[in-house]
Amino acid sequence: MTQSVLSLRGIGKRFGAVQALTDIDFDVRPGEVVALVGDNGAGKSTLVKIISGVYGPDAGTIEVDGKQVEIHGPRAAQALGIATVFQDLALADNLDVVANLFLGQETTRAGALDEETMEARSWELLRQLSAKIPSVRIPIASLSGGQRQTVAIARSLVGSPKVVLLDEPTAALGVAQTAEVLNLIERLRDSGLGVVVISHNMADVQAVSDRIYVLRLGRNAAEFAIEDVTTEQLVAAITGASDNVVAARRARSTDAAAPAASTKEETR
Amino acid sequence: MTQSVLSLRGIGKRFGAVQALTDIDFDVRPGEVVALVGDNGAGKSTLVKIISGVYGPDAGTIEVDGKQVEIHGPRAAQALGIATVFQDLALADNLDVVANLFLGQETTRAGALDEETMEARSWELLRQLSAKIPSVRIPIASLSGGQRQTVAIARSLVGSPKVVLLDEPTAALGVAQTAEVLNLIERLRDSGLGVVVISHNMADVQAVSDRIYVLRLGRNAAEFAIEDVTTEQLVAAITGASDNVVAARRARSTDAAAPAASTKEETR
Amino acid sequence: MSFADRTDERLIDDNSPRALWGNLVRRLRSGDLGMIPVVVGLIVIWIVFYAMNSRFLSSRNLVQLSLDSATIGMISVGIVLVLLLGEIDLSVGSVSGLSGAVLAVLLVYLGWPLPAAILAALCTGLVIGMLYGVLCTRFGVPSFVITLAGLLAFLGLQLLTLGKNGTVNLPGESALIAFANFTFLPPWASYALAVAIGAVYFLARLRTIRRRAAANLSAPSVRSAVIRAVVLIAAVALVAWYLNLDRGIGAMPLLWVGVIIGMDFLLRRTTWGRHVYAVGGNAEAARRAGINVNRVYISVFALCSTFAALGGVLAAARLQSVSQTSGGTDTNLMAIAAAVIGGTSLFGGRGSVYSALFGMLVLQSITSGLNLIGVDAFVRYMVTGGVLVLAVTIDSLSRQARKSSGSG
Amino acid sequence: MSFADRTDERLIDDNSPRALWGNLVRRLRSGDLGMIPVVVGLIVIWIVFYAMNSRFLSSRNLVQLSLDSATIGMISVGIVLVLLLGEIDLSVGSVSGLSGAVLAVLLVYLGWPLPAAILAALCTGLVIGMLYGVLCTRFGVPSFVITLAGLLAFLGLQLLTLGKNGTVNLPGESALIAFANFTFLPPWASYALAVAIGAVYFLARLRTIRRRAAANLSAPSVRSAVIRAVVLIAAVALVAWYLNLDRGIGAMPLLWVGVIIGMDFLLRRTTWGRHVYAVGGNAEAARRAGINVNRVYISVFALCSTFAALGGVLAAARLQSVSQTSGGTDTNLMAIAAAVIGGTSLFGGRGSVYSALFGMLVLQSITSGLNLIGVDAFVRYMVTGGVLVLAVTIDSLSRQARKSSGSG
Amino acid sequence: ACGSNGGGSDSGDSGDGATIALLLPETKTTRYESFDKPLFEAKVKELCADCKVNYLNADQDAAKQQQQAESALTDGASVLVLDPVDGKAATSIVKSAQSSDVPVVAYDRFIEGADYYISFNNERVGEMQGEALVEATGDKGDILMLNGSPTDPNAAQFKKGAHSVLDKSNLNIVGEYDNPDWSPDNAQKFTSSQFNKIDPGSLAGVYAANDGQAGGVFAAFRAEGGDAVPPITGQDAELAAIQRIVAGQQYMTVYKPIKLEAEQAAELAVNLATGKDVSGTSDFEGVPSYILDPISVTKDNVKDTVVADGFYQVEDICTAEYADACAAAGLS
Ligand SMILES: Nc1ncnc2c1ncn2[C@@H]1O[C@H](COP(=O)(O)OP(=O)(O)OP(=O)(O)O)[C@@H](O)[C@H]1O
Ligand SMILES: Nc1ncnc2c1ncn2[C@@H]1O[C@H](COP(=O)(O)OP(=O)(O)OP(=O)(O)O)[C@@H](O)[C@H]1O
Ligand SMILES: [Mg+2]
Ligand SMILES: [Mg+2]
Repeated sequence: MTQSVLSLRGIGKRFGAVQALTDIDFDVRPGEVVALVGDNGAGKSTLVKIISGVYGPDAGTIEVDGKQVEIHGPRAAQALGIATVFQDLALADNLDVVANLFLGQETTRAGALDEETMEARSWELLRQLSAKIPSVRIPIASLSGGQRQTVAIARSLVGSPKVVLLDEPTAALGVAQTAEVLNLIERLRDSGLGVVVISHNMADVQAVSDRIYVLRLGRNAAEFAIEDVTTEQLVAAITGASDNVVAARRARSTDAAAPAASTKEETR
Repeated sequence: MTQSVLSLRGIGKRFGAVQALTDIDFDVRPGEVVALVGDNGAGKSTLVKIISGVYGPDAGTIEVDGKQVEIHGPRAAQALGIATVFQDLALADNLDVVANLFLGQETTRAGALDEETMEARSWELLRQLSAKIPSVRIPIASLSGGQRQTVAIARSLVGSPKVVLLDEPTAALGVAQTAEVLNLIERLRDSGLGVVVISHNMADVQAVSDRIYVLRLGRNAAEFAIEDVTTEQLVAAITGASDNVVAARRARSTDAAAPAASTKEETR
Repeated sequence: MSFADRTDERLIDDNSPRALWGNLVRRLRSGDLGMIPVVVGLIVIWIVFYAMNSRFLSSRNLVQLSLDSATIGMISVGIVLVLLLGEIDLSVGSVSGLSGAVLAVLLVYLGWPLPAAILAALCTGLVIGMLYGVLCTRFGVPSFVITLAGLLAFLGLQLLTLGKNGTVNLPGESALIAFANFTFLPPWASYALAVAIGAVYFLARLRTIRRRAAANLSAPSVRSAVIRAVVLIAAVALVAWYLNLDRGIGAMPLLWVGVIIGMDFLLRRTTWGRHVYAVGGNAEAARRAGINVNRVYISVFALCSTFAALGGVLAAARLQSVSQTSGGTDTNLMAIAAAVIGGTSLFGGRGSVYSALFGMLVLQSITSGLNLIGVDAFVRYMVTGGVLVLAVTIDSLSRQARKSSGSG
Repeated sequence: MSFADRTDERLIDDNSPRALWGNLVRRLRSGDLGMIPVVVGLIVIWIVFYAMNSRFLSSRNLVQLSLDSATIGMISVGIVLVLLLGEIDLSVGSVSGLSGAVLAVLLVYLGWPLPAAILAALCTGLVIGMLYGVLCTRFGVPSFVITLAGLLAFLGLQLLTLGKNGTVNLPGESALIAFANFTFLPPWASYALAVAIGAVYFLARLRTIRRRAAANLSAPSVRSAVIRAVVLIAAVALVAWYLNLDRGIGAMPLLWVGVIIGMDFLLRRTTWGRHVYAVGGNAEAARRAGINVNRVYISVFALCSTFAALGGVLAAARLQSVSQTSGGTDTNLMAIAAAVIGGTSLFGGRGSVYSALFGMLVLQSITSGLNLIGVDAFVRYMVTGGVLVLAVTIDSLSRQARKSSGSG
Repeated sequence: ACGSNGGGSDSGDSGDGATIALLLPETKTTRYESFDKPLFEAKVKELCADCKVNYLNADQDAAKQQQQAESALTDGASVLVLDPVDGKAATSIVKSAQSSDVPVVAYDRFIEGADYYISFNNERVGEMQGEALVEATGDKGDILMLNGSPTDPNAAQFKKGAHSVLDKSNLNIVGEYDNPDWSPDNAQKFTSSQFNKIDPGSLAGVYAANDGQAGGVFAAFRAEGGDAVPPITGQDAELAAIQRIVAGQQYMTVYKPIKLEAEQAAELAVNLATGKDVSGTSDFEGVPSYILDPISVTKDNVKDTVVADGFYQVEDICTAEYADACAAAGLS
């Protein structure tokens, strides 16, 4: 078994009166896609923000490539090779698509911004993700939700990271774009990066990940290898009960609409 | 066939150099769930914003209950019985959950805000949606993505609308919360409201809707009754081609992982 | 744990008395303290000046401080409102000067009765504020520019109103002057006031506790309400006692603090106040929620200018005259600075009217302390600047702690 | 339609000459006009004053206007930078006064050579700005408060520096005074300048066109570049010709406009400028993108104070003396107002340094026009306020049109 | 209820001498901080070694001055020497002080009801400026008039005094300007803008209410390139103005022998504080007064006035820049 590229031990985080994370352990190995699932407010995004240096943890240690590190801010995380797509996207609304894509990693020529190269490269990146963006010279504020998300994902491809953290990358994406992002994740894995994906879509999670961590109410609730878990087991681990509302809906709908079932799989 | 509660004809909207919507027709009847699907940037949210008075249309007419109306702003839309959950949520970050839930429709007692009643009712609404929100007295800014979305959806239940527009209501929601929202949509339909749902999740769309409109690049691309459409047809209508990336992925994965298929259906 | 709002297992239950202390320490460390840092800054300033001149904390000087703070402090209340919307009003100085001029001219030259003259002065402010609100909402002119224009235009109008003779002295025996300078609560009334405040506080809290319990929500204990009410009464009574050693609690400061308490109630406990915060936090969200944003704007600007006019009337009363300099010099800057120093954000949606109270006290304490010490102008400027930075740094450091602990 | 950026079928292709006109009309109607509304406001003001006194548009008065605008206009350039971050600097007046005082004292009392004295004056500004930046980023004190404190502290320092004699006259034959008052471009140089500007513009544009074509991106036609360059040359030459009827293009206004063009380049075409806009638009996003936000803050505050210091040096040169009033009165307000009137947002991330140019010209035109007409003080104040509102309303109405058409 | 409790009267704690409060109006002209205050303090020290002077400056803000007066009373001042921002409004300060049995000396500007008054007459200053201008121009031609701030009550008095002379003369005022905050900058801009209407060479003279503005006016003339300037008036005898006068760049300034005024005030204040008798006053509008005469300073009498009084040293005036002019004017 290869060494973890990222490894967390005993991470804890408190916000005011809420203990958001308690004693979290988490490992990512190179060439592996790790899914992080859990109910709303389980603490997934908080964990991602701790890894990417947005928050400092209250407790616990972080190791990158086996060396213990302190991540003092997003710059430090980037220097360690951690690229992140945040759930709230973190784009500058007043800048255009090109400026956002290359923010902090601008291409220059003789000291001045090389707009042409950046624009041409933007179109390439966006086309890779099947983005339907009419112009890259309009401010991000005027893009649709999915377009913004595509830009945020494309951002993470601009540098050369070791670990990519994707916090609900496909939430606002259309069917084609989702499929492209799943393809992208597989490409990243194949090129030896560690990938962490957060998603509420069990089909997507099961389609791309190698290992799944489940968080519940800020604690490690379960860890599964992809081979030996079913959707039911996952949902039960997330909600903390096997007789949950999802199971109830499924029971009802399979009664009613059994024939269509097999065609819907993996299309979100 | 009952009269449409909401009916659009020939709607067009231009933003700068982009023709976002061209000649859109759209109808919703009472007691009906209409799904609006389309690729990213197809113009779905723009259409919703036109109906809810956020933007004025450049062309076309809107009828509510058979009477032609001009919707001059969100207040006017609300007065016409149109409640909306926006994709960008539109919550006031500095206010707490209770304040956001009742914004514009506060409960008062002798002129002063009746905080206790509002708070108790908030817990009720949130529990209905299986929200995992630790406290309703913290500012919205400190909630997780899914928690915020749940609050936005709960907002639309305060009040008594005729039509409810839900713009990607389940994008950030966990599996249990998604199931609750689908249940909610069914309850709204059963009580005779017109419901418009936008979603990129074909499984969800097919599970709850009666009719499906497909937008492509700002135009009406297709309209289906739920009975006579398959996922493949929908995806083809959205992407504009039947040999799309989604179909390609599916082909690959069914080759590889055929056995697990039937268990994943309808869990996102 | 049967309360509706206490079901989440991640919530740290902090109702035990021991936890209360731990909670306070945690809040101190995380900076989640509301007004406390400003108050600490104020106390530090007081101690320093006391060390340099013990008369600084004499009853007489504190009474003086309360009288001096009330005029611009009243203007600052309006500024807080405007800042809550994320707007600004640069013209409060001119508006206060103009309303003072209107008052003086009506009273002295035209012989109007006092109440009518005061009303006219306040209406001047009201009309100006509504004009701002309309310009701001209908034409979308940024408030910075309209009120800058107002600053100039109403200064012109003030000069015009005062006419060639300039300074107008108000009649010395006027009730207004007596109100601003010589009217103080008699000692018994001040203690009665303390008890009344405590009682109102207790009853309001008791009612909340009852109603929360009825709605199956967690509620603080009645005991804690009793303790808080008693502490409140004691604090107010102590202040009253100390001020009573000199002239006592002045009518004008009392009006000021009363207005602040009243505005705080309006902002926190009424629909209008809720809407002000909502518009300031996210105007588009407020609009989509069906709030009449224009009405909120107009009402806030109208209130702000009216408070400016009221401040102008009080300033005229206190100075017993109105001149071309009334409302000039630093009035604008002081009024805005008080609100900001007190912790109200310039970007809207965050703050409280109490910032006008504490911010003004900070500014006025510095001025008063330096007056007592008596230094050269350049030293005075430099020290004022330095003390200001220090006082606000305490606040900012605690805010920063809050931010890095993720709760802001 | 083989260009990478022209593949979306919803894009309305507007390269045909006929569409260009339609496009302009649409832009006019939708208000997507950048600086045009301010310029229109300026033209309206000019026409009105011209109607009242035809000397207003005489070469002589325009030369005067250019000289009068340059000093505070230079300060306003720095203000634009700070506003782009969403911060403010209230102390530019004091800083300019202080740097003027440093200059004068070093030059006159201590007999330093001119370049050394100027350098020391600018360094004063630089150090102050870095101090602000550090306080702002390390302690998180709001810039409104630090710079308010600076306003006072550096005024104190200015008084201290000038010492007991107050006003210092600069040596009359100093090169600095000559630069600010008597140095004008000779006619041939002004026309050469026009051609040079046009040529640089054309070459830059040509290079962009070539590079875009090489990157398979749509590019404007070379013809359009030629037309624009010719129009530019003609416009600059026309201005030069008209000003040459009097003294010509002054060195100081030229420096000012040069600085503006240079800063505009830095802001739009360098990494640093990009980061300034990013931090102003969304500081948290910028931080998460790995931008060193603190460094951006410090550099911007340092630049702002340095421009303030430069403005102070120019003001001293123009007035040929420095006194306690230097940098006082309305300097702060004028500098900030110019930026805001020119269209830079107070909330960060939106605006351009050209707003300092046009905003200052608007303000200075009003002052100059009223000086020519010669009116009573109160009329002056009222008219200034009124004209200001009018000028900005034109801008705001067009912005509003843009908003309601959904493109803002 | 006001005077009844003894906040002010617990001042005389044993041993300490009396406190004298000196309240001055502003910091933008040098005279207050550079001359009035130090001269006053020195004289007090000389007359009464334990007396303490509490110096306060109101930055041109009447409300602030009122607060400062109250602070001074709190601090136990036994005399207020008050140079009011607004003489008319200051009556309320006088009343407040008198109700605490603290006498008020109106310093430099008149206050109705004050116990004593020491001053140069403001209107007289304006008159002297006007008279000098009439004389220098030979009573004919066009002049500009730059008054003080429209928001400064004292500026109105200078303006009134000047008009009383100029309106009767044959001079023709072609442009008049009330300068906000007395700013030299604005003075320069206004003057330059007038050159659109009037050739700078054809102006007979300029009335500038104070030296700061005179400096701005001069800068405007010099920016026109010509070294010839018409007569410009001034006030305050600032060092920069004296230098300009020596160099022929300004015609006159009004010098108030501040030393006399400040020392007289110090003596009076010490007498009042220590309960000694006061004598030698004349009556001015019912107030016992010491009225001093301002002096018009031109190139001819620089030596006999500001230099002779020790107001400025010759070295101060005759910096390298002005050495030649000084020599020509007989200053060395
Ligand atoms: N800045 C903050 N201040 C206070 N509480 C916070 C803050 N950020 C997160 N929380 C709380 O921490 C908990 C975990 O939030 P987090 O965003 O990590 O959830 P999540 O697992 O990403 O949920 P989702 O699936 O909805 O995105 C939530 O209860 C949230 O209210
Ligand atoms: N305010 C605006 N200004 C300019 N263009 C806009 C604006 N709003 C939307 N658009 C453009 O209109 C098109 C449609 O956007 P819309 O938000 O309606 O898409 P959508 O169908 O909701 O997409 P998604 O699935 O990603 O939410 C997009 O190309 C977008 O760039
Ligand atoms: Mg999350
Ligand atoms: Mg959308």
